[in-house]
Amino acid sequence: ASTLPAPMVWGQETKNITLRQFGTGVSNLNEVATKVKEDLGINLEMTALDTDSVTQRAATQPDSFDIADIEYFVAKKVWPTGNLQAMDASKIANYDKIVGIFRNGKLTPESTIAQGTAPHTVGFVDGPGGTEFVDNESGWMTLIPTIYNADTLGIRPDLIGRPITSWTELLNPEFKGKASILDISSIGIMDMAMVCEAMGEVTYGDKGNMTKEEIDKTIAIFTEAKKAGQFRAFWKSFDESVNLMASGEVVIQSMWSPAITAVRSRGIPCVYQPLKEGYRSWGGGIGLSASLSGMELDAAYEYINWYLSGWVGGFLMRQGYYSAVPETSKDYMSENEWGYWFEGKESTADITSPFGDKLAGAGETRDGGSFYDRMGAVACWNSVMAENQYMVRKWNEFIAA
Amino acid sequence: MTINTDLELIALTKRYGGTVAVDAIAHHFKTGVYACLLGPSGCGKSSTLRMIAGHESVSDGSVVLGGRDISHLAPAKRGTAMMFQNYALFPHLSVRDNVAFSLRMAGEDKPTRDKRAMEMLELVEMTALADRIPDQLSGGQQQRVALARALITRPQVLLLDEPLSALDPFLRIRMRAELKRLQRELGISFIHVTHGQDEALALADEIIVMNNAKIEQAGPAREVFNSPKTAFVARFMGGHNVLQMPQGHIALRSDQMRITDAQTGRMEGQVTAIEYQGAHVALTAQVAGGQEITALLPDAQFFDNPSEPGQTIGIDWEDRVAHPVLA
Amino acid sequence: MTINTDLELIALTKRYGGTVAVDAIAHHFKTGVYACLLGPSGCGKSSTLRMIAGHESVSDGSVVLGGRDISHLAPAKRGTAMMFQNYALFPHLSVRDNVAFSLRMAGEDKPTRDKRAMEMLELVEMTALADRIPDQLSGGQQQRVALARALITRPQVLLLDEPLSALDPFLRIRMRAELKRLQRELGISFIHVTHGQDEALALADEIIVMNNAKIEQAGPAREVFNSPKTAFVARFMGGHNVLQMPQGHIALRSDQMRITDAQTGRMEGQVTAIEYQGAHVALTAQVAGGQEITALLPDAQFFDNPSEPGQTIGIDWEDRVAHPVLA
Amino acid sequence: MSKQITAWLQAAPMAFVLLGFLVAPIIMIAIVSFWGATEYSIYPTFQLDNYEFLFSSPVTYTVFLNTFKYTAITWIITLLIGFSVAYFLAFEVRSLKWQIGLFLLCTIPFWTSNIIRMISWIPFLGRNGLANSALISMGVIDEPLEWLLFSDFSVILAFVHLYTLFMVVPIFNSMMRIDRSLIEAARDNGASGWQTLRHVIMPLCKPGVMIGTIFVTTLVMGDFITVRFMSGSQRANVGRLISNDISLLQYPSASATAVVLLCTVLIVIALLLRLVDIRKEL
Amino acid sequence: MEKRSRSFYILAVFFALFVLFLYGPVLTIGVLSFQGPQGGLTFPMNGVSLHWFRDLFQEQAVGDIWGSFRRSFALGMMVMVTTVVVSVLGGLAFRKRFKGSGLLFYMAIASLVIPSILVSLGVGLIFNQLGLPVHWASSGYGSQLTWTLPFGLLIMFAVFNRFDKSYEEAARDLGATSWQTIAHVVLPIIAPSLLGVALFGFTLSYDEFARTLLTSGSYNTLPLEIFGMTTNVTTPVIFALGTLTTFFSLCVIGLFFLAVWVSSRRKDKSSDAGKGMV
Ligand SMILES: Nc1ncnc2c1ncn2[C@@H]1O[C@H](COP(=O)(O)OP(=O)(O)OP(=O)(O)O)[C@@H](O)[C@H]1O
Ligand SMILES: Nc1ncnc2c1ncn2[C@@H]1O[C@H](COP(=O)(O)OP(=O)(O)OP(=O)(O)O)[C@@H](O)[C@H]1O
Ligand SMILES: [Mg+2]
Ligand SMILES: [Mg+2]
Repeated sequence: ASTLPAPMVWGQETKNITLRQFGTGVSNLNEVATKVKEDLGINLEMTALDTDSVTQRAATQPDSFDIADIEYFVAKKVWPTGNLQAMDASKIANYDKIVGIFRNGKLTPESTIAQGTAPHTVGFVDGPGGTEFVDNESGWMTLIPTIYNADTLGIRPDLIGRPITSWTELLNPEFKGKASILDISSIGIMDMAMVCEAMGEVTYGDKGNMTKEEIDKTIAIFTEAKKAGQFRAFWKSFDESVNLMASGEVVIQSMWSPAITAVRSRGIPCVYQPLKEGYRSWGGGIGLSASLSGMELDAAYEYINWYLSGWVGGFLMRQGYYSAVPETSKDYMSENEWGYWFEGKESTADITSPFGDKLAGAGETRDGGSFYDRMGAVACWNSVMAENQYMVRKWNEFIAA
Repeated sequence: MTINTDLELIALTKRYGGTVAVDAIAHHFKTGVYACLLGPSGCGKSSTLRMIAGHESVSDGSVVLGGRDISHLAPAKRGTAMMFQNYALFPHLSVRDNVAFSLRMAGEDKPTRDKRAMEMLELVEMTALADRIPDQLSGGQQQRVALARALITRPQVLLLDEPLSALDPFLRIRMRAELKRLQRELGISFIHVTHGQDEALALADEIIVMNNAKIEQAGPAREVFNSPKTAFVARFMGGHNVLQMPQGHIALRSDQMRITDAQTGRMEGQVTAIEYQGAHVALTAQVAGGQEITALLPDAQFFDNPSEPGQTIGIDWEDRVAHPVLA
Repeated sequence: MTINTDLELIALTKRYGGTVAVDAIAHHFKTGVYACLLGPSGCGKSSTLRMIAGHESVSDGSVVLGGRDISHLAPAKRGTAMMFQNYALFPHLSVRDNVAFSLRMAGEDKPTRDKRAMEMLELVEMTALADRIPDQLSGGQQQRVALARALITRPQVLLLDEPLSALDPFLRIRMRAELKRLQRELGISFIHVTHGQDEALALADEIIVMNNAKIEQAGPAREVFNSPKTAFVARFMGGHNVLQMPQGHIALRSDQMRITDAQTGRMEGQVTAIEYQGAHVALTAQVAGGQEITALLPDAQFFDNPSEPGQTIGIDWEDRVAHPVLA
Repeated sequence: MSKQITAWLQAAPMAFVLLGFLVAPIIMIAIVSFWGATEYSIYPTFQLDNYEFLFSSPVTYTVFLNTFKYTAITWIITLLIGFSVAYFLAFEVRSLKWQIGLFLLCTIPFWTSNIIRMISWIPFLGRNGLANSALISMGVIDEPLEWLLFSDFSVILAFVHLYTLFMVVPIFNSMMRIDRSLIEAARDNGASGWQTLRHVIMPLCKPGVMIGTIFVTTLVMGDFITVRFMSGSQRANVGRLISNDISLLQYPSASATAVVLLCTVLIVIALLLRLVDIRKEL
Repeated sequence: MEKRSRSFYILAVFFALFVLFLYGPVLTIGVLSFQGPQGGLTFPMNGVSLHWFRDLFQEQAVGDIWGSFRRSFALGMMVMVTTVVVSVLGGLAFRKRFKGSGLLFYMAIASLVIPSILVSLGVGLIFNQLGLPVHWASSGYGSQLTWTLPFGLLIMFAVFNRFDKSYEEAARDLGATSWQTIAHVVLPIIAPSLLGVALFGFTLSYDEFARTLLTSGSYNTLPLEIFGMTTNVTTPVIFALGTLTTFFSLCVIGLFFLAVWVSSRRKDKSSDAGKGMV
């Protein structure tokens, strides 16, 4: 029941060029490759890796990819290696329609910028060969935003049986042996900070850039909880979090929105629980390998423009992510879908994933509400802090404790 | 010894699946006898011995030692001891500990064990090497250790499976003299499996010739050699010609054949081979009907009147040496 | 054959690191001789043979065949062929292909190879089994194939390292007759290593007795047996007593000893062992000075007047049989 | 000597591969362990920081201790199981055909991907997994057993599952080489089954046990993925420490840990090799 | 039949439990791979179907299973051939005494016992520092060889320890050159063991994870893909893949034994062997 626009006609000179893209499984979907082949004739070779491997490859193996699909905070680590090249914003057709978060940090003109590595702070450099990030829209982008989301705790309402409203619940002894967080230090530490802050145990100057003492205190609290048997397991991948939740091993954990969707698609009740302290958010984007030039570079720009033109956005949004240019995606979603996923309205009919799984029935609303409700309540962004190395070591201690 | 330690095999049978390895054999071994089980490969000698020892279950029949049915006892409870073909010395234990092994198993304390082991080693003259491990011993020395280890259990019957086959010819002759001496000194029964008839003749008071899972002939060594009952025994014991004659088969000892000039013997033959054996010469001739006859001649006698392969000679023997045998 | 294919060993020496396995031996093998290298284990027989064959480098001295120094040629270039103890038949090739192997290496085409191989197999009467692989053959059959394979290279000298030791006693006697026949038919030299003196006596035209890396005595079989030069040879050839007499050592053939009543022989002795050997009985007695003497008596003679261990007897011999030997 | 040269030529490819892909990388690791790192790159320098941190951090000791704990427990269990299984195959099963058949039966799971074999335990051991459901339905327990999964228990279970075969094979090989007449000789000398085992079979299997020990020890000490999966990331061993550092691009620090791990493993192996001559045992 | 002792029964039960222990998880995933379309990664079963197998043959949301299978297969083959050739050469070399043999031997042992992640790390670092691209067919291939070659070499030791030198001497006696000896005598005789080395080499490579982790470059091998799937796939398709790879391994082993069986059949086809004559 959608009004699909007439297919755009794309330049055909990039036909049969092969681009190698890698990234996490979240967005590195073969459907995209199939579709881009169909539309542009570009061969996109997709390699899906876990978050850490993604960083590693972007930083250490510049020749193994043409396009890197990485998270914004990773850019902070990767950019200085010179493995990526800045992109000319003027070649991006939909640049102006990109959500404000990625341009000036503000969702709406009146929003405040959350703590952590907000995407716009690492989104621009001062020129084509720029090595320093600038915090204005310089016209030279490091990454083109693809998808992003706000994460919070996921819970099993059937096994908890009471409302959950705060991040503090993660360490509530009530859930001893049934809680979990993720074992990716840069993200996990943020979740920890949300909890500690909510508990009032630690007050942070900037959760996205903690001091050593803040790190020590935060980790100490969680180490104690770990020793007391609070956690069932730590997860490192999407799938692990889904399985932990679905099998009932864990009833409360920090979780990614589509993972919750995945649990639910199995008929298991699972809630993406908005909390009073707000969300921890992340964003991903596409970067171009420094070695890309000529025809390939053109093809890459063409691919990016295609990426932002809506089909991919729709495809991702129907899984629960947000697209960088929501407006274009709207064309590729039904009204019901747009209403449910973006506007936070009650669905009027069954909501199914792009793969055909039923995610929600008629009359349901999305946890957390509309796009603005969710992205407007971001408390911090995934980040890389100055004391990152110190934090990592402490994190290792935490895991080994 | 006055106690009865006779060993009796009663309709002893061993079947492996469908094949009958030992077919209801019966024999009575008297106390203190040196008996040799002799026969071609695969005739069931080892199986018989191993049933006596208890290393192979009895399919049928029984083994009776000193009037007691031991067919179903554990090997160590039977009053037998076994010496294995390759000696089966424990490679990780010293000579002394090998010999003392059974005492250790029985829980004797170390001083007692060592004392008894050294006594046994004295018997086989191996005290000097008590601290070596088996790999550091020659074949003959290993054999003595194996003997000592078997004898320390004070068996009433010692079972030996081809004990000499791993030794070189010289050692073999020396060790067989020692075996014999030891058996005589101890006065216990030895049952010794071999497929060498010279070994059996040299050692045995009693020879049991087996063939095809059955006992073909049993008796004192001389009797078996001189009066083989069957052509098989005659051939197997060696030193015999078996001839097919109109009246049946006869066995003739080779050393009792006489060579005469052509046309003067009982038979005419053409020399096919001459084999010098030191003190003797074995002359083989083919007679009418394709049969071969071997005559064993003292060397002096042969070389006084040598024949050449191809030559025609006469062969003769005295009536009394011809010996009818079953085919 | 009129061409000279004599094989000469000149001061041939083999050293393995510090040990001397073959110590400057010299010998001349005449064309067409059947020679046996005889000696105890480790005396250097195999090393000698393998130096002749070219499988072991010569440390010193040389090997000369038909006047040509072959010491440093490749094995296949020497005009020798070797038959290995366990035959070393290639397990993956059929009998025919085994025999034809050297032709294949030389690049002959298949029809020629097969024809020649079948000819050789005919010689050893194995044509019927040409398509089998070695595992499907009995020991004797394998040996024939090995022979055929060695002979197809038309060697002037065939070298055999203990060719019969892998066979059972019966087969051993049959195969040695065949070896002898073949050597006679081909007219080439055979050099055969063995440590069985009976085998050497039975086969050899010439026996070379080795001991401690040296040749102790070489000569025709009868000569070596009847006139051993040293006590070692006398003892090693068997059938001899070596006695230490005031005037030196003498060797006496056991079958030439006579047993008399006590006090009537040259020597007095106490019977220590009686070994029945079928046609003979070996009686061992200890004489003054602890020396042992064995007399080999025809069984009839012994049993007419049997003696018992422990009994005192007289031992006598004729002067002409005593034979002085070096210690 | 041309024989030497032939031998060298023949050994060359192996030497080449090992030099290029074993020795050089180890040297590289050793060198890098003294380098410095930024968030995203490593730079050559000479500093002892990595080692300093390694040896000053209490985590290092806990983690090494934990690694030894896993190694020791896994070793004992695999040894017991491996020995019993090998004993059964070698001495209780009498026909060669059955021995080979049953032996192969044991080796087949070995050909399945380790990761898949490992994660397949998860549905089995989970809170609502097969094991707990079975136990509850049998009335043995009322509450699901929590320690079945994401615990030391599950880690060791997985190790045992993955590596017991490395113990079975060499012990079985040793046992098959024991002359059967030695067993009979022991029985003949009055040894009971247990005594035969204790005094004859065990001493003679020592080389097999040693080789199995070498395999199990090195596999467990070098593991990093079993611990992660089976403990739900709750436990750590040295391998995980290294792999964490690697994934965070802290190569110098990973290298320093790797050097220490390597030394530990080599010392353990060198000790074990003193007790057995591998080349003779093949 | 022979009576069995009590220990036999006890150990038989123990053995059966052990086999169950070995197979249990494999069977679990075997069963779970037949989940219905709505089924998850854990029990209970949600219907029975071949859905996930069918799914496996369709394009996955992420990754490239069949591509990685092809790469793993190709890599396995490369490693297999190299392992056979290099270990045979190495085995031949070690039969002679040569300077440095002890060192090489200890290198091989070290290669066997060194934690695989270190190889991965080291090789990755070297390629990185030399500016070479890592690729499964270069660095990945080399890293895997450090694992398969020592195995191959040890097997060759075992083979050559039992190899009768007189075969070679016989060949040389019959005029074969060194190469002819190796080609016509040594290799054919040890061929069955080489098949074993090949099988070993292939499966070790085909299953190798840690050594390829940092050395495979932009394209995943199958174990890496499976590892990736554990992070991205939440459906029983991963179990279907497990079942299928197990099945594939079984087929490889099956083929191997078939080959051995056929060759042994060929050997004794005229099996009225040896007796009779002589
Ligand atoms: N464990 C067994 N299973 C099946 N058949 C067997 C077994 N042991 C022996 N046999 C068969 O039983 C028969 C007799 O074997 P046994 O070992 O007693 O012969 P033997 O006389 O000792 O022969 P040899 O002189 O070769 O040692 C042979 O045909 C043999 O193949
Ligand atoms: N490859 C070798 N390395 C070192 N020493 C050796 C080697 N081969 C033989 N020897 C030594 O050389 C001596 C002679 O050995 P050889 O094999 O020639 O003896 P043999 O007379 O054939 O003995 P046997 O009858 O036991 O075969 C022995 O002392 C032996 O230990
Ligand atoms: Mg036997
Ligand atoms: Mg020799």
